[in-house]
Amino acid sequence: MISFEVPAGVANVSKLVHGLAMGVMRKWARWADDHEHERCEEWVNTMWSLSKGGMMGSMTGGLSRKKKEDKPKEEGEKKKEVRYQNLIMAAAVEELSWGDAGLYLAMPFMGLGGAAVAAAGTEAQREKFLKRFTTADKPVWGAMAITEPGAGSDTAAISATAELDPKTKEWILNGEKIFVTQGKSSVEDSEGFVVAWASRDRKAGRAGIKSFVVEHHTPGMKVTKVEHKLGIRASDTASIVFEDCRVPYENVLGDPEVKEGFKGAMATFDATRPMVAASAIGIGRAALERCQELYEKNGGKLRYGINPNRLTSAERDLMMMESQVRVSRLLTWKAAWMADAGIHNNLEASVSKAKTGKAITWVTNKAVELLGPVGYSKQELLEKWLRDAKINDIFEGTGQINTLVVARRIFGLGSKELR
Amino acid sequence: MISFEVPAGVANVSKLVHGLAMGVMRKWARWADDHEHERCEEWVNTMWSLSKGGMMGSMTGGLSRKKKEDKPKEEGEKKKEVRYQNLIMAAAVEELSWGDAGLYLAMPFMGLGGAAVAAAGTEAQREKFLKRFTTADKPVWGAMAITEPGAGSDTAAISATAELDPKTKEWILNGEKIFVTQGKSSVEDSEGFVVAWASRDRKAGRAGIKSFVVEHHTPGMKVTKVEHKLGIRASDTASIVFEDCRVPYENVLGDPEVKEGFKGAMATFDATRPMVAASAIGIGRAALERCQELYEKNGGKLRYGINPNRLTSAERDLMMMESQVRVSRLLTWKAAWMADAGIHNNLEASVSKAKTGKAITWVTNKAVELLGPVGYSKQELLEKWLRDAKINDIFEGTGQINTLVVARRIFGLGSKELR
Amino acid sequence: MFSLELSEEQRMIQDTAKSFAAEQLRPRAHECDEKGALPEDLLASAWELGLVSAVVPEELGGGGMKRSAVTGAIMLEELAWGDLALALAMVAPALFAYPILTQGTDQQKKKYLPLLLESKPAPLTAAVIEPVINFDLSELTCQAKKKGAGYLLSGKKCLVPMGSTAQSFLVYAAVDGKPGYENVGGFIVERGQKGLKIGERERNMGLAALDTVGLELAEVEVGGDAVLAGGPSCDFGKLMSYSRVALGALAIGVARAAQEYALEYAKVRVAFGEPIAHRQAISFMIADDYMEIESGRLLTWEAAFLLDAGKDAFKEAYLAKLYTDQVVIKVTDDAVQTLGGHGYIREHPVELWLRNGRGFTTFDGLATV
Amino acid sequence: MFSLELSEEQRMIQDTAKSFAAEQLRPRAHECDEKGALPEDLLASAWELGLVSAVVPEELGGGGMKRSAVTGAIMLEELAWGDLALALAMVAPALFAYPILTQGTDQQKKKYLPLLLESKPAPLTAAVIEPVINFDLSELTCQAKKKGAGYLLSGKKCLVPMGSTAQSFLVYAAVDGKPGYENVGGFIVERGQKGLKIGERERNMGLAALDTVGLELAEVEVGGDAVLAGGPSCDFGKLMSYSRVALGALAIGVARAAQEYALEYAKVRVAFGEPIAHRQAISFMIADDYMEIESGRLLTWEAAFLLDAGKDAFKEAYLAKLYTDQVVIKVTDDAVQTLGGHGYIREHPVELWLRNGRGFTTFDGLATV
Repeated sequence: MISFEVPAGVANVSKLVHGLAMGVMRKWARWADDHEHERCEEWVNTMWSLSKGGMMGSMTGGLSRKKKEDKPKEEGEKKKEVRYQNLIMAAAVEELSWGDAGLYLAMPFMGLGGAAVAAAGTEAQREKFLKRFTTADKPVWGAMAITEPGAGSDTAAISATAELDPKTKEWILNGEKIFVTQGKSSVEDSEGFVVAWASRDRKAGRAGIKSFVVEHHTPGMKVTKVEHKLGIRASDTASIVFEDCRVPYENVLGDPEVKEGFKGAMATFDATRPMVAASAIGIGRAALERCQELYEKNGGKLRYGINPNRLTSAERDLMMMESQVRVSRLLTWKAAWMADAGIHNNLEASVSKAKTGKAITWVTNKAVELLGPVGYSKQELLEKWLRDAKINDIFEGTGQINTLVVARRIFGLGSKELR
Repeated sequence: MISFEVPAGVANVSKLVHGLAMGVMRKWARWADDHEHERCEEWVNTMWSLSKGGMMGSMTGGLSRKKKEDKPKEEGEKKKEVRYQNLIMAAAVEELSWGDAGLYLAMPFMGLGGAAVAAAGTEAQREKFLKRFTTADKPVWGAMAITEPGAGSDTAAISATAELDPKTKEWILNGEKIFVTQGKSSVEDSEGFVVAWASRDRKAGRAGIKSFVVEHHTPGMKVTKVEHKLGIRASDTASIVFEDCRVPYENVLGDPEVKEGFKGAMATFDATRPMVAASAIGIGRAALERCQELYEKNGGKLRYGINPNRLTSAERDLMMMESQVRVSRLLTWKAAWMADAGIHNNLEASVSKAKTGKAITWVTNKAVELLGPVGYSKQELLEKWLRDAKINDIFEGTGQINTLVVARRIFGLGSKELR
Repeated sequence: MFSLELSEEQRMIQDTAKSFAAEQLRPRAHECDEKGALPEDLLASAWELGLVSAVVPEELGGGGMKRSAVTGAIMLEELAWGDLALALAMVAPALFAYPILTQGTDQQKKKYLPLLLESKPAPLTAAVIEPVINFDLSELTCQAKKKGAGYLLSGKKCLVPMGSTAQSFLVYAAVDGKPGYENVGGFIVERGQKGLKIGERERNMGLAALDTVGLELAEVEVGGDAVLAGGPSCDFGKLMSYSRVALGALAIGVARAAQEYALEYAKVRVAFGEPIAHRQAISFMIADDYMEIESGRLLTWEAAFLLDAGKDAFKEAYLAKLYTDQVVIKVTDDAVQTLGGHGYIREHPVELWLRNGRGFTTFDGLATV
Repeated sequence: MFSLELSEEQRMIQDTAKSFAAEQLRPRAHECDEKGALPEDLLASAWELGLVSAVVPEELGGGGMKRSAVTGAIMLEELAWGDLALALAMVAPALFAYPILTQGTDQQKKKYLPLLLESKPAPLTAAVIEPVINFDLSELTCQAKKKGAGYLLSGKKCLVPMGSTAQSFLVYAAVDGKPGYENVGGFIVERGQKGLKIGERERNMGLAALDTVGLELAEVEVGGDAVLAGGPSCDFGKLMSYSRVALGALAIGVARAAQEYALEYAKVRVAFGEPIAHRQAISFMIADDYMEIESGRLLTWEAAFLLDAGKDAFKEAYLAKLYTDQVVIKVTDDAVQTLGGHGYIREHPVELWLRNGRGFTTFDGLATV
């Protein structure tokens, strides 16, 4: 039955994380933006103590666990109660990003690399690589390295290579990765790791691409650059070069053989794209709320119900901003709920990402515009939210790439016809 | 020197045609919309008497003449005074369409077919085919037949054929043409003609396509359908079938040989696209003016100069409508002026058409929306203008096709790379 | 808890509406539009589906189904996908009956609700919209002045659906000239009452198949028993929220029809050697429309869900309508654009959807769930 | 008569500005932005071009060039294409001097205009914008109260360009608290005057390289001879029309920079085996941006032309600014989008243009032609 009732688990997480966002994140938001490439100790330590307390695990374990639990149901079998792990995660990410999207990305956390291990790794790999996120003494990060200077959206064009040394049974990685979120934190500043995508066999195209866990400080791996960015400056975005970097055989995730490895890797996007959308929504909501607050403080009213042509331009913009935030959340929740309910959500994951990336970019732009000099000034966070929001229309697949996914799915066309 | 001063010739034509539009067209606009496939006698007769008086000729001759006069100038030669024939035509078309876009298209007039003769025909052909538009006893129309059921924007895919009968030296036309503006008026209801595009050699692709003047009532030519349309209902839009239709050898326009004939044909778009844009502008201006009038009658004010966020939503929409109409006109005038000044305007012609088609569709939609029940009712012409305007984003190249032209030009890419 | 899965009942109603739309409405929509009429048999068979009347309470002889805005939205989307004019004609009696059901006096319920159970469409309708610029539900120009136990109604209405044949009209007016939703009253006016002039069939850009009329009320006298909720005012905001949800669903239905049609057309229409669907300018536009339809539907359903949950949902329904109003304008325009010249001729249905779609910004109060 | 061909003089000025932008500004823009400063040498060499000072009348020792808003617009577009912060710094003295030139008293002209002829940028600027929400030129919160032959100024200003070093400020204020453009006066305030507090260097999303400050005025006393046009009010509408034309041209310059950069990037960036320019989603977006830039430029030039022709052009300049404000927002966002992740990092200039472009809706009065 159709219901928009917020599950109690979701509401609880929202409330909990909101407190954290309000109490810790907001006060460091401007500082972190001003101090690019510096670590916000209070935030990292707070989150680390919570991670060790199990909070992050309870929030994030869900994303990975669902795949095992949601095996195809037998006909007639009573449907299991949906557990809403993805929805809970979306709610948490929204609140964290409402607090600060940069700090959210910078929190000590297994990240996308850990998620890949959780999703595609064996029990032994999970044990070996993930345990640290709840047991280590100091904060630890995990990262994912996919993009290369010559391969952005076109992941099949990856040129990094992984050669197997038959003698030592080690993988030898070579190549350059860019735009690795928390890359430096993961491999230089903590005892974390990065999951790097590389090709075992470049002639095999997508099927040859595998992912490899590379531990911190592995010889042959080097962080060559940390980017200066438009927004999300609290988060480090690193370039990592692998030069004859040797990785143990057992660090390959999933089947090491060359056969359809790629589809599985792409499928992780179905879980992560709604989370990127959720992050955008948190930023958009922050901007909307602040904008409404200032507008109303300034004597403005929001006259819902009157002829829309009679609203003021600002009023109408505010209402459209509100609608865009709501719509974005509904689409994202739909995608997350489908994952929770074990329904294939490839289309909906891309819908949520494509629409939200664009919608929230617009919302944060409007917020700055509506507030004039106040919006443009660094005295408010509005200008920062605009800068932070934009990344969500870019990473984990640009708006164009996600629209392409949507178009292919609804037209039933393949990548050869609809390019 | 940059100047936006309206040349006296342009202003005079605007004024003259505006009187006609106000006096004759507006009063028949609703009638003509209600009586699809009927001829508006007063309008046709009025325009015919003016055509015979030379007015239409003076307005339209310019479009064709410019090509001869604007041969590449020799360096150092003093620039000739620009004669503004295209600008005059644009102004006239704008006013006629302000009066009624359907009636404008339905006026007895050489039309695109005549324009093709004027542009590509020999002196003898001009004499033979065009004279009638100023001398015939009864109203005459000319038409152009390009589109086919299987070939719309893709004119190179034209499948109509023109075979040369070596014995009689006649062309034998076969094929079906659709969407022929004033097709029925030209070949069945008057002693006019249609210029039909057909291929001499389908293997030769574009180079094989030639245009042929087919006189009214030529055996083998039949009007098989007259469309029922969303708007511009005063104008007939016909399907014409050619079955072994024999046309004298001398009715082929331009070089009858198979070599690069197509480019020339496409080049006529550079002259006609700004005129389609001008027509859209006339409609958009009509809607804007009526909307402003009713808005102000209703106590609304347009407070130019205040913070735009403080405008009412309707006020801001009205201002944006006004800007869109102005922008459309400026782009169109630029394209027309370039033609007048002998500057290649392929890019600008498509810019004017692409932008205007979209802009005016938006303007007329907003007008209906702003006026609510009054806008939606047939008691006003606003709803009609919305319907009429839409064709301008479709014919003479859809918005997409014109954007493609623009993209190819600014990127310097050909049709193989940017498809 | 959060779910977007339809219940069994919802799926059944959706299927019923979907089949009727595909089999009865879509094939006849063009003809109805051109002729400017919905044939009696179509109206009758639509009525027989019982989609509107199921909510009549058992004690009045009805099925006593729980009224659900969500279910109503699902149904209306399907019907509007078939034909908007027919969908609006079908729910016209509900415009009168549902306010009576939820806010009417017992006497009013007994008098009018059983009419829904008749085999022919109940001759009931409502008059909300007024033929003015800047028409605003919170500032109706139609006025109700107190006179004795009743009221004198004066003013003009337009877009009254099925008004040519309706026997009873629920007319909304500002009580004693006061602005605001809270001062709007609903007044039952019977055909033939002194001072009520029912206009000629209206002519609008769209909805040609739907009978709509204007009303002129010149001091029409209404007794105290003919005032909705016993008067003077009613919960007009709630009524309009139901209306906005209905209009949102209808707009999505029209938009979906257009988007699906354009999609199928783009798959088969060949230009430059390939289906035009292979071009991003076309396929991205239609993908974007798909996303906007999803967006509008979810906003509408959420507002509907809140109404079903007994919440106010005034803001949510308003925002959903604002949003879907624009969705249907964009999507139907895109569909015409996708078909190009073929979209501009009346052989294809997209131009009809464009014309119908242009009305949503004006259709306040023209439907309910 | 209608023509879009530049005159010889216009072409010369365009070339000068274009070369300076390409050779001096573009290569140093990133560094200036990161350091938050425009180096003295850059400011000095920009000033040496004489683009601002050419209009000083011959009798005051200047070139006496006829001031042209069209020519100014052409020049500013080129400079902003190079770097917006520098372009704004360059015209900051004109914000003070041009109003004096056209509306100042003889005494004011003699006192201030020769400063433009010095070898270093004249330390003159103006204060228009106020740090409030819904800032409105027609309702300035900065007030001028009559006192004797002069006025007492009170209120706050922000985004005063080159304010840290300026010696003289032209401060606009509502005379005697009356609203409307017609009641705005211009008042010359000298650095160090009692009651004038010049704030710290501001921090904004964009324009990091430009020195802007806030002012606080607490009953700053201004003599009668320091009131623009002799007072009490000036032709503020006209001044703002010139400003809007300037801002329109600057916005187009920034947008064009972004559009051209994105275009070149799309031609060489390969994805899925081909340059991304081959994809309509990219190339149509950039084509659309090209058209919007053309649109905005023509609107701006037309308003400028009308000003040059002695017309009011109040509406035209306002509409041009409204339009170009949106053009620059759209185009710079599209450029970042085209570059994807590379657009988000500060190595490429598009993110800088995005940040600078976001200010135009706020920059009223920040430039003039």
